[in-house]
Amino acid sequence: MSSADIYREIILDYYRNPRNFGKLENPDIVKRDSNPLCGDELEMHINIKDNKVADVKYTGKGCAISQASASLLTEMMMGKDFDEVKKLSKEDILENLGLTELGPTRLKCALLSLKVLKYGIYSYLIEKLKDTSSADKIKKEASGLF
Amino acid sequence: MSSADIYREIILDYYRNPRNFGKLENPDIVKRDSNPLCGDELEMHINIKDNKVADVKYTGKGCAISQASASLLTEMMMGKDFDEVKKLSKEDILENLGLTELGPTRLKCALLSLKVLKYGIYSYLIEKLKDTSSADKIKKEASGLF
Amino acid sequence: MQASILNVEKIRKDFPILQRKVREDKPLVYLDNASTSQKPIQVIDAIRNYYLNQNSNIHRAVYALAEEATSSFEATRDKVAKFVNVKNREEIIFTRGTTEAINLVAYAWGRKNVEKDDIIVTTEYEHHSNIVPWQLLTKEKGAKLEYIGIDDNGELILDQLDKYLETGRVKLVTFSQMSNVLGTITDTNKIIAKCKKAGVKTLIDGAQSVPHMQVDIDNMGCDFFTFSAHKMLGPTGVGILWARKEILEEMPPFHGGGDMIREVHKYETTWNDLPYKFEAGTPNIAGVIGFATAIDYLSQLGMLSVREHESQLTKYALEQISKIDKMKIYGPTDISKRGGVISFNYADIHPHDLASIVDEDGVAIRSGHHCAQVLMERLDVAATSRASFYIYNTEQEVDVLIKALNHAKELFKI
Amino acid sequence: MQASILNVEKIRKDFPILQRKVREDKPLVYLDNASTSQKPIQVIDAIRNYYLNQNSNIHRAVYALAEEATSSFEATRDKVAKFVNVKNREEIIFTRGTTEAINLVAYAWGRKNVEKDDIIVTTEYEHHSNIVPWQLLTKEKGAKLEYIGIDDNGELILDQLDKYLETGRVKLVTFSQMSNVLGTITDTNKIIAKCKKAGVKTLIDGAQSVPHMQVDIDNMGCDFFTFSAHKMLGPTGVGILWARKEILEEMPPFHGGGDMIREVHKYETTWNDLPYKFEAGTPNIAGVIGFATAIDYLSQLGMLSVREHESQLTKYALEQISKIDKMKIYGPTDISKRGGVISFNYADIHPHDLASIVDEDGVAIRSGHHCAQVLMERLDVAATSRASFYIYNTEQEVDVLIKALNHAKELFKI
Ligand SMILES: Cc1ncc(COP(=O)(O)O)c(C=O)c1O
Ligand SMILES: Cc1ncc(COP(=O)(O)O)c(C=O)c1O
Repeated sequence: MSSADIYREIILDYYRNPRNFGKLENPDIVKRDSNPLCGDELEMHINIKDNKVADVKYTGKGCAISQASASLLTEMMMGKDFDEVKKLSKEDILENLGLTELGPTRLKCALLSLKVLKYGIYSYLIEKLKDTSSADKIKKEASGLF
Repeated sequence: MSSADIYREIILDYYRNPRNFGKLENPDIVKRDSNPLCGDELEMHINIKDNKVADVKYTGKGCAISQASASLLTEMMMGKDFDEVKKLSKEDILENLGLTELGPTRLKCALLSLKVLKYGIYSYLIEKLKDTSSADKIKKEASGLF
Repeated sequence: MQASILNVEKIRKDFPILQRKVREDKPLVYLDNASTSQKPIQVIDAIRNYYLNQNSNIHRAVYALAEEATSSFEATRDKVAKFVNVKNREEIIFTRGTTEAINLVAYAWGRKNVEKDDIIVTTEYEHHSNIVPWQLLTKEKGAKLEYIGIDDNGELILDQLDKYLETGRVKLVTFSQMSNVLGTITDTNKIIAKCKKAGVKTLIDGAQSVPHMQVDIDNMGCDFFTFSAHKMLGPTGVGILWARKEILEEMPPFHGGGDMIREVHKYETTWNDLPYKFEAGTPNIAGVIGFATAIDYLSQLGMLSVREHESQLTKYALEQISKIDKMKIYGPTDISKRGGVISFNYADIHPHDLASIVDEDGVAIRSGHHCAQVLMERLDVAATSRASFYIYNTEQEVDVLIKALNHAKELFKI
Repeated sequence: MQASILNVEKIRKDFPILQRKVREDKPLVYLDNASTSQKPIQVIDAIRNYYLNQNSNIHRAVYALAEEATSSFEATRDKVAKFVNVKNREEIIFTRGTTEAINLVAYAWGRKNVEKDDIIVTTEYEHHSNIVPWQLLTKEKGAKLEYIGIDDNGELILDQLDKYLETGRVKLVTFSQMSNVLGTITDTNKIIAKCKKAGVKTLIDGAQSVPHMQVDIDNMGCDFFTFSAHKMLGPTGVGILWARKEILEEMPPFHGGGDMIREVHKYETTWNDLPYKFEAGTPNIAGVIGFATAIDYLSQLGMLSVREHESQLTKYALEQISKIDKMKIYGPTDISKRGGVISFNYADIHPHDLASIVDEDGVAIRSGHHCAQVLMERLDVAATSRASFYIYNTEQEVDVLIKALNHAKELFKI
């Protein structure tokens, strides 16, 4: 897709006015990752209460696509129950950002936040919930994102 | 040159009936070397008396060209005074073997014995005669052979 | 003369060099395939096409060329994985060749895992690249290098392996799946089974096997596997290291530099995911991309057919060569136990002389120690001559070799 | 618009890829030369010609092809030596690239010579390949890695070097002759003089300098020098390590395998002469042979003219880019102190977005950390955009870049 299609209001708005930017004080989930190809960085903080996402924040630096996607993802998660969050997919994000047919390199920008989220859930399942079976599924999904 | 030209009586004779094959008991000069490309090996023993080559022997394994050249070189040296031996050249050997325009690989076979001789003289000059100036010249010559 | 299972006439048209004349007017008879194979025009064109249309560095940039080059490069990884039956593409690491692949294991895995008095077991018929790295490592660590010997048929004496394994100190058993001198095909399954039982890791040097027979790494059960593109129709400067993901993840990196890092800070650095962790610096991009086409070419022929063609040709060559008086042939006589490599010595003619003489008839054979001096010592010879075959060789070419050997006979008055 | 000292129009005809259209219908404007250069048809044909006519393994066999391939391969060594003014051809070692060359030094020289509490000094503007190998080495040895900082003009603060040298514990000072991000040309002579006085060895990363300016290694007085073929019109997968003979002779080998040995026995092995001692295994023969043609091409143009052309173009580009509002340009402003590399950041547009946007106009620039994350930290940016020039670039192409930057301005509503 052309730049004119990619850099529409929605991406620029999320890039310049990031929602949920920052850190949580006592997060249940903290996950950080970076894209080795370009150096984009992202750290996500999540609080889970009553099996729901009670709060979520992120910090990071990177291109408009990666930051907008992180920002939007936090919005999409907020208040969702844990099972719904587990199911958030690549397609959900891309659709909400209005992105189709990104080249492979830019696709990685768009999916870094989802990768961080999936690995965050994975750690949470393993460490807090001692749930290895569905954790493995999530891990596989996460590693398939890049 | 063609094989028919290379493998004439002279080379085959020296190959099958090597002169001065063997070792000396208390040699003044002992030098060993091998051709890393093909594995040919050569060890040369020399006795110097009154500034002349009193005796010389060699052992080794390798192709007809390398062995014939070693064998012939020992004959060429025998009885020569030390300065004459120092001056023995690539051209002397090739001419005596009747070899012209060898390819670069086979040339190394033909010159292994001369290389061993030169390094042998070099060590002798340095260790026994403490003569570094003409030793350096010989060393340079030797390293230029391969 | 038997018809080959391959359409050799058609294949030969893809290899322009086979039309070449050498030594003025002799058609080239190329019988040094164990050293390096010739390349079909498809591979040559793939390299050219990369430089003409796609040339760019990979992995990092976002512009059009870089995306194209990256996807061609990574597509090769998938093809390689499929060709040798590896499920996890990230286990395929590009190196310069088998030699670098083995050294990578010796440095990155070996220095971490091998300790004083440990044992590494290799064999008497290894190529130098599967001996010297282990000499260097065992020397550094105060460990020991041991050899599985060979019998007079050129096969490994596997009882010796049992003896080493019993010590409980063996860390790695490393061996080639096919000897580059004797052609012996190693009983890989048996060795791996023994090592697995003993909890010992195995490295297979597939430099001679992958080009010539079907190889199924995932089902083999080894831990490391290496091979070179240039021996299987591919470009020079490309090789493969395969290792299990769990092992690669535990291994420290080898070369430091671009592409292998996740984040570099002044005093500490984190590593990229597999396989990139082991691929520092700009790789041989053109070579890797050309290699994909070589794999396509072999896949189209089918590796079973390649093996069948070579077996047939080797059988014919063995028959013809052994008819010559005063000829000594090395390696297994059973054709099912050997690949298309024949080493021999003819009377008292030194292999170099023999190779020079047959070269005059346009025949390219190898002479020397074939980077296997330990084997030469075992065979008690200074050198051998070696003819080795590939998909484009014919029985007629074997006949040219035989004729050339006859010239040698005359010149040396045998 | 000034006429270039080079006949750029003629040169462009030698680079078929420059005729290519990208993103459907945009002529390619290739401005990522610091990453890798394009290749002239002469180089592409040299590689092709090798595979079509000479393909064979080198150094070992006696037949015709092998002799031809060996002599082409070794002729490249002579050409490389002459191009960077090295008298002793055996000091030229072929590697895969700069990264491998530096790692070779870190492993073979470093592990022998660097001890606990020793210091290795690098700089804040190094490429990862001149940082990570030293992190690995110093960590293994309990030694320290120190950095020469840069000032706000993007030049090294050499006083810091004095401070390190005073400790008496510095074993090596390693730095690039030209920064791949800032374009800064290092004051090589001054650093070497300081190090020589202190009896400290120096390694120069010439990956960015050798392609773009005249380099005279013998007269420079450094101890190690490295560069890559692919950044100077040559093939991928070929690099050079140069080091003084005395140092190479003292160094243990790096990779073990074929070609680097003199005699292999079961438990001990002796090494081949230089340079082969450091060239184990089948090298990238086609790549090395193609590199000779790249050197011929550059030699014909003359490196002084290459530098002059790039300086002129860089001056023009700096002028044009700095006219844009909210543009931040990094590196020295004095054109005599910089090569043809311009890094910049435009308003709040992230470099990746910028590179994507200009790509739509066919312009290939690099964005990201350029394998120089330590420098990014120092500049306090996540990334930069980078345009870098070579012999075939023109002022018209700079104009296309400027126009594309204007599209970005519109899209991001700057
Ligand atoms: C059995 C074997 N192992 C290793 C090698 C080394 O391969 P390369 O030179 O491609 O690194 C060879 C080929 O020369 C070989 O035949
Ligand atoms: C200054 C510098 N050093 C080292 C390198 C690494 O070179 P290569 O990737 O060819 O090994 C590069 C290029 O990427 C560079 O610009």
